[in-house]
Amino acid sequence: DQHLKFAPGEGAFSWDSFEALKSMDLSGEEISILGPWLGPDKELIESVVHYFEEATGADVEYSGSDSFEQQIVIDAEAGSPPNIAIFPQPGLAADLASKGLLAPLPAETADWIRDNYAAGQSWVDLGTYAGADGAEALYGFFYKVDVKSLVWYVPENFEDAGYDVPQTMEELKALTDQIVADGETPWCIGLGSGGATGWPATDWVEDMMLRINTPEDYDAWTTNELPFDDPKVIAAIEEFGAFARNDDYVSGGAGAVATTDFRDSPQGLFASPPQCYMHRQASFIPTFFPEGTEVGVDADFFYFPAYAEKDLGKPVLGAGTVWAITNDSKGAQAFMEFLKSPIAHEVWMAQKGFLTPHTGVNTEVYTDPTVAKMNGILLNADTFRFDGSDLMPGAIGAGVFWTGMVDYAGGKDAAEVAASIQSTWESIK
Amino acid sequence: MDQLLFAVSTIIVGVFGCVAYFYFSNILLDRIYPAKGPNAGANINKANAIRPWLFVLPALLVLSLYLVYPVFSTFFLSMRDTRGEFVGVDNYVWLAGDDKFRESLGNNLLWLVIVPAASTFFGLVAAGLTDRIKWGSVAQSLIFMPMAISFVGASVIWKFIYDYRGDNQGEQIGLLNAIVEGLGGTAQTWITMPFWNNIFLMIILIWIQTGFAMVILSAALKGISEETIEAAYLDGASPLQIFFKIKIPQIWGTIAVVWTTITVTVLKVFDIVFAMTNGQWGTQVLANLMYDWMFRGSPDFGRGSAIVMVIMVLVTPVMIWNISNAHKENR
Amino acid sequence: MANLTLTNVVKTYGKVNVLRDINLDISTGELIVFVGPSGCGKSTLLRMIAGLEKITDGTLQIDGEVVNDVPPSQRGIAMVFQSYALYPHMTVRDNMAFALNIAKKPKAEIDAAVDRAAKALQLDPYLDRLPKALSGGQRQRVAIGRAIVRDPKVYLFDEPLSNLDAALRVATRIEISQLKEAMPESTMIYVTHDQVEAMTLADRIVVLANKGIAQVGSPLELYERPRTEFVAQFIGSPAMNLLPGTITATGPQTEVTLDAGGVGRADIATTEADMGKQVNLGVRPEDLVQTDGDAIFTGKVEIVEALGEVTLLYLPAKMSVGEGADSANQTHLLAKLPGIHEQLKGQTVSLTADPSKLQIFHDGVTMRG
Amino acid sequence: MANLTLTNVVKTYGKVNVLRDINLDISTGELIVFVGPSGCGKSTLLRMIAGLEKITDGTLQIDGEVVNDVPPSQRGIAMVFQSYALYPHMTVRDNMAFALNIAKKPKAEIDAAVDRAAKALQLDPYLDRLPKALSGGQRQRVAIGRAIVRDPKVYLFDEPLSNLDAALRVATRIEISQLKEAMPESTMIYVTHDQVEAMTLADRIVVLANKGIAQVGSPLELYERPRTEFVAQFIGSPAMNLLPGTITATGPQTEVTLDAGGVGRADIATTEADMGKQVNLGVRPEDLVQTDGDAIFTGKVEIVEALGEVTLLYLPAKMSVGEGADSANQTHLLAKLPGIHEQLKGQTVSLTADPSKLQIFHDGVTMRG
Amino acid sequence: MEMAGTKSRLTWAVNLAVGFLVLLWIIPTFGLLVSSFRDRDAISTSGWWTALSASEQNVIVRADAPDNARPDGAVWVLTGNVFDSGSGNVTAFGITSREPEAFAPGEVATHARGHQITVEANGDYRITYPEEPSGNRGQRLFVRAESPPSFTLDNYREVMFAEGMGKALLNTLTVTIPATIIPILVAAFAAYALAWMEMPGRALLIAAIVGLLVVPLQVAFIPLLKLHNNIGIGKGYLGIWLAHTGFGLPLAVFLLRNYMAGLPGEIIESARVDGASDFAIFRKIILPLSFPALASFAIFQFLWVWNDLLVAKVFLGTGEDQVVMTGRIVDLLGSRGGDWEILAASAFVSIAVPIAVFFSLQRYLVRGLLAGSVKGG
Ligand SMILES: Nc1ncnc2c1ncn2[C@@H]1O[C@H](COP(=O)(O)OP(=O)(O)OP(=O)(O)O)[C@@H](O)[C@H]1O
Ligand SMILES: Nc1ncnc2c1ncn2[C@@H]1O[C@H](COP(=O)(O)OP(=O)(O)OP(=O)(O)O)[C@@H](O)[C@H]1O
Ligand SMILES: [Mg+2]
Ligand SMILES: [Mg+2]
Repeated sequence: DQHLKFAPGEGAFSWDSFEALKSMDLSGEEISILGPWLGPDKELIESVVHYFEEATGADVEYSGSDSFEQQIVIDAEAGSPPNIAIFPQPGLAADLASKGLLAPLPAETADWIRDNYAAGQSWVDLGTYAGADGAEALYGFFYKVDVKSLVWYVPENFEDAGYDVPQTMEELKALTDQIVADGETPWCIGLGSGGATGWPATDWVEDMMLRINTPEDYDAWTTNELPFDDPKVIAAIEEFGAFARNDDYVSGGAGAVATTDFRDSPQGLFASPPQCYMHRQASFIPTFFPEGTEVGVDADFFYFPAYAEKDLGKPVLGAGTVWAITNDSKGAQAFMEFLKSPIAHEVWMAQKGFLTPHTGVNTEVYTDPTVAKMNGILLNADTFRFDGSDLMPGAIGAGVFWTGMVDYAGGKDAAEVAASIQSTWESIK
Repeated sequence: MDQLLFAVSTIIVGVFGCVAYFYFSNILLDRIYPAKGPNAGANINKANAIRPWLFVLPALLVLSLYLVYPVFSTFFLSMRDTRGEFVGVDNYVWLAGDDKFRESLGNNLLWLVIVPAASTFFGLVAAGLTDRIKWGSVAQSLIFMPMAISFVGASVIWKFIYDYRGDNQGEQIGLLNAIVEGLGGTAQTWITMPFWNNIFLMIILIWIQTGFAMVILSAALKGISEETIEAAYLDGASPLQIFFKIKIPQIWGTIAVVWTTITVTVLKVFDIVFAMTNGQWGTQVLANLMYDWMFRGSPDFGRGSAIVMVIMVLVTPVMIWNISNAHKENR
Repeated sequence: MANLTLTNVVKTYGKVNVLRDINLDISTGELIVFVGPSGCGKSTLLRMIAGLEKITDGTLQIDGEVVNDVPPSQRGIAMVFQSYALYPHMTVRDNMAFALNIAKKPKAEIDAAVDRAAKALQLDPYLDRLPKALSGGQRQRVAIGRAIVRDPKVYLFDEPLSNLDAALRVATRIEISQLKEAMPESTMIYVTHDQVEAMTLADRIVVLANKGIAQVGSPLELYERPRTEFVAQFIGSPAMNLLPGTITATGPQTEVTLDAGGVGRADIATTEADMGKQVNLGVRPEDLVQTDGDAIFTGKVEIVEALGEVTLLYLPAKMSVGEGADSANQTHLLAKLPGIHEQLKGQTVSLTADPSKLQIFHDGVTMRG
Repeated sequence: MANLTLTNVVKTYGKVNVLRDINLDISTGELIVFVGPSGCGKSTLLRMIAGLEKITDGTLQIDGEVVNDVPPSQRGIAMVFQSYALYPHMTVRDNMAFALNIAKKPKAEIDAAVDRAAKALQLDPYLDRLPKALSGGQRQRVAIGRAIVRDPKVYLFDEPLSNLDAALRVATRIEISQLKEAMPESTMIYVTHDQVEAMTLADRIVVLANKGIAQVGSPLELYERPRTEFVAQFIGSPAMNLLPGTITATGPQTEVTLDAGGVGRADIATTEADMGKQVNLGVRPEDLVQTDGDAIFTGKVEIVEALGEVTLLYLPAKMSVGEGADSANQTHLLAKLPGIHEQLKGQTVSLTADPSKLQIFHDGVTMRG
Repeated sequence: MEMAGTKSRLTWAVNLAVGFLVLLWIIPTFGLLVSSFRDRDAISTSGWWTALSASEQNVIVRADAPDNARPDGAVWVLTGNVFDSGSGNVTAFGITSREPEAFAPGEVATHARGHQITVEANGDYRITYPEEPSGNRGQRLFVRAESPPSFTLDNYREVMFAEGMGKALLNTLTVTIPATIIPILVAAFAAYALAWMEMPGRALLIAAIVGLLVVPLQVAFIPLLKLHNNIGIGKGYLGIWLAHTGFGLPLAVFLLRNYMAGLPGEIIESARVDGASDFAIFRKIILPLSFPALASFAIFQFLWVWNDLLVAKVFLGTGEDQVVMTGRIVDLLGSRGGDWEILAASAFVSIAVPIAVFFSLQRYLVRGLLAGSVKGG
């Protein structure tokens, strides 16, 4: 059909899964999907959706919103939600589930995930919430994940200066000092993000949590079993501070960290002369590289390494979007079913910026070697952990954690910040 | 094309429906209480007692449905927790002890003092001055422009003013820092400067609201009887004196309206703080705090609603002032 | 302290020409009254002198200096507006004190000036009221007070007394008169519709008509020697009767035989050449007296209006219709007899007048040298 | 078509009492004129009749029905406002047609009515102008025209002629007079400051003073038999002279010996009991004539005002100061002599008057039965 | 007013003052305007004011791929120009990120790998390889260059010709026009009653309406949408009109009442005596005379609705035929919203209509509307 990006039957796609979809006849069925993706991302999700429409005859309407959180809450509370919502954070989905605003997925889905997703159980856990009656059930289905433990750099700059990609945290710190010693600035860090200012710092802290504490501590932390003001957490915050609060380490000095927009901060890598040599950010960031930048050549990334001495393996921090049914219908159920099919993943994989834990997909469709490389990081991970702030209650993970980090970057004491976050957490229990 | 047709026809139906209501309800009233016959006098009085209500009815209906009812539901929500269970005044108790709330309250009071005063002042000056010159209407539309720029646009605009670049982050792209550096100073992170960052945020709202004040005040200035101004000229008053002693007192009522409106806008100000700092660095305000609790992450309508109730209590003095004004006018 | 000279002054609003070619000299200390039909441009002329209205063409000089472009406040004038123009937000006291406050006069002086004016205008009880709580007349008095408390070189009054009752009008008129006398240096220009005001106050009267000046002169001059029929009829109330006729005898005294049959003899010198000319004989209602002898006009009294001290008689007649005439004396001859004469209604009376008081107009212009 | 009855009507603004206890009967077809000093409540009374102002107390009946609470539009009245109250956004034509349009009269009828009124008021050239482009007098005429085009039961005029020139004023007065005659059924209430208007138009005059009605009567009644000094002085211009004196002879004719020495004899019957009473002798300026014999007053002429047909003489004298007096005749005796008498200035003249024209007031009230 | 002698130094001062004020107010917007003609990289690396004149900048250009080198005698040569547009002026160049300005134009730099590079002042570069090179990535050249101001219309192209923008404009108009007119009508009647009609509790009502000005919209969304869903309006135009009407009414009533109360009472009384009903007075006297107030409110309501995104998102559906322009524009921005160049361009695209509305309604903010109606202060 005119919409289909890749002609059925051609290439390495799992076309059989596409053909299988045709058994469903959903002509006349309308399915509305609300998600946070806009612009190019919207086009990408739509390109996937077209295959579902083509196969089943359903009419799917995806709409993106820059204020997704607000809108889904209003729509769900008011009783006119879309059929399916795509939550960027599991926290909000859990919240809606507890108010009875989500429809549980069929019981067999959990099993399917366990079988078909790498580390399936953890994805099931992340998508399982308590409903209005308190009973736990699987509500959320993860589709499209991001890797966050990445450090971006310009290979030619490293080459010019004679630096090597560090393999351990110790090497990374040594390299950092080396760059300073060479009279240059190692890092670009920007926490600015308008109304969400501060969130990039939470990723840093989470990555550090995983690098100095056990995964169990991390899990406990996200549920507040390990209090926020525990020395372990404070240590992680200070690890972040070791980079961000050192005037020599960050471009513009520590004072600029909080106000520099995260979208502007990678620009320093590409300046002449370079303003910095490294930038820790998730897999989406190339969108904000200068126009024409070719990832893999002009810029590249390496795994944000772990301490060799700590023996915590190679932890990877990631995130993903949770799909949930907010307004049950035959079409909605069918669409969730579609998300299980390899073709739903491959179509996006074949374009850009899509990682998936789905083990049944044909990774040959990746046209972008860097994405393949990211998948490599994902696969090499000894530990995969979901973004902690997304798991915390909204008031923390999308509230005081952000603001606390901004305060910390601004010079406040880590213990003080942690204590104040903890006290808010307690107030909402 | 279909939609154009639909749009046009709905516009016509909507607007005419509105007019028809007023027209026919009036006629109906006159039918019910005809101004003729044996008890014409009584009828007329009854009709006259009812008629004002006919006029305000649609407004009252819409208002109570779209504003009063939400206010009440907000009030009830403010006494519930996230699970919807009744918790009495717990949310208010929590509020009283919350640092962010205290900070917001303090900031809001600051906003309430500075923004309405400054916007009204600049609006008045702009209205007064542009009134006297040939290219006044062009000048007015330029000053008015910020009002017309969508909010997303405005937030970018001010990024280009307040942006800060550290030592080796390349040249400044924020105008303010470029000027400061041009004058030999050191660049500042304006939006994190304690206390002053509040002022920098207020400047944005002042920049926007001045256009509002200007348009309303300009209309009022134009309504002033010209002969009184001529008389004042003859009395030897300078243009400045005329402005302050003749024009301003005559539009005092309108100034009060503008002031009130901006005050209320300030209480609701949210977008600016949200987009520029999200209330960090000590710039939190009530409306943004409310938004945080209402829609961030996992919504807590109870607390959000409690904050809304506080905002509404804050407006009470303004309301009382308006009541007394309306009384005075009606003698 | 100021003399004014208007030279070829013209005023147009867009395309509407309102005044054309006004030439006028007003000397220091004069009190000039502008009269003329409603809408003839009196207010406009006043406003141009004040500087409130641009002068379209021509020049205005004050004390020999061209002031066309001098702003109003620099001209040293005070003006009483026809529509009051009170400051609605100020009390009566503040309205009157405004100009002095602006001039930064000492408070005591201001209070004294305001109190004096308020007393004279009987405004003392209202000093603390706002204009909207005043009656029409009271407002007008405040407007006058505002001019009085200042001490300008030139006063401009636009119908200042039109809303006052008779007693107060006389009082205020006299107040203005005394003001004038107390300040012989200040020049005053005064617009009025009131004959008595015009006659009693004016040093000279300017009659405006037809976008221009019809005649300038002292009140008596205008009354006794009107140059045109228009002025003759406009000055004096009721207006002068104009009776069409033909000159039947010339010489130092001229005889006019009226179309209606009567004969009038006027102390106006004419020459042979004027013989037989079609003219109008002008006679003021108040100059007519009942006679048994030679009558200018004989007719039946149709209407009698007894005004107390005088009685107006209306006698149907074929009159010459002048521009300045009342509609009444376009169809009736009017006579104004002292005393009460209600009994004359329906009777036929013969009327004559002193030859010295008659006027003769040819083509609308007086035949008096 | 309508008679009005006011019973104990009272008006207060807040605490300010403006009118108290007004009782008045106006019959169908009457033309009543309200006169009184500025601010005495004339406009207020008119506005209450129109229904624009709440009646604080008392009742107003139109055709026997209490209408205190009937809205203005239902009372069948037309009103000319003292302050014009034109619709600023409508042309003159639309202003005048407004009421008829509201009443959904056919277009032709409206046009005819407007054109007729415009012609009568000489407004035809301005029909398409907005009020702001009109002169003061033109605006006032539009306001009148607006009332005229309608055909109301009751006309209320608040100083309708105050901005018109003499000629137009007479013309409009006569227009109103004719209007009245053409519609003998319609009742008119008319506020004016103009003596002539009051005297010529009124069937009855209501003199308001001191928040109440001082006297009601026909014009001549008020002129000839004023009940109080106030009315005596208020009606007639210049005001009546009031000379203090003592009754020195009683009977059908009463003799008053003035404090200043003169003697006046009035055709007023008194009894012995009145002997020696302190009274004021009232004599109108126009009733004074020069005499060689017994003089009421002899004095030196200080000021002479020649008005053309008459001359005003001012003689310094100790006068009785009445409420309605001009400030002039609180210090001077005024005489109004027919003709021009400028030569009298500085001369001593003796003045007397006809006994039938003199008034005697005791405690401010007439002694006439 | 056409007063004599008004041309004076004062007029100058006023002109200057207005000029200054306008400048102050316009500079931020002007920055946005300039930015809307720049590309994103330029925006985030240099101040907008630098775009107005030629400026010296350090840039990195990639030379042609070594694969394209041609043999020239014993060596292999690669030539080209560092400027896309072909014009510019190089003041220094370098070949490593460490020393980006090491060489003056014309000097020869020798790369660690052995090849030699030279860049001329006009931007021409020449790379000579001792032996045949290979690779498809060219050498990075660090150039300090004076580049002329460069502007692009791409941003506007992207905004204006984005898919569905025309439809969205229509949708926006469908929302905006009734949502502007209906509240004006409803408010005008109410304002008249509150200003000129006798009714008990008037002052209280006025105050209550003023009080409602403060209600934050966000609290109204859920109950109202619930209401709409319950009574069957659901999401759609009717709902959004009503919503905008409700949200706009307090300000409208407040503004209009205040204005109407200031009209001269005699005019209204006169109309009353002329037999006009309240409806007729409203229509024929109050409405025309309130035009300045109506126009000002119309401007504000129009703007607010036009620029609104939130209310539209909540009360309108997401279908093609209900997405408004602001929604479409937000669509153009990536999910993380960093496309300032698009924001800037779209701000100016969407400002056009409001400014036109402002201009056309500004005519009604006229002077002397009441002139000649009454006399007296
Ligand atoms: N709103 C008000 N509050 C208090 N007093 C008022 C108010 N309006 C009028 N007055 C007073 O009531 C009195 C009567 O006013 P009104 O306008 O009826 O006088 P008037 O007889 O028409 O006078 P004029 O001939 O000057 O027009 C005046 O003294 C005036 O000051
Ligand atoms: N803005 C204007 N545009 C056009 N014509 C105007 C304007 N203002 C006044 N006029 C006309 O100019 C003429 C003179 O007006 P002006 O006010 O000077 O008359 P006036 O002599 O004062 O009359 P009145 O005695 O009635 O006050 C009038 O015919 C009037 O209609
Ligand atoms: Mg005039
Ligand atoms: Mg009055």
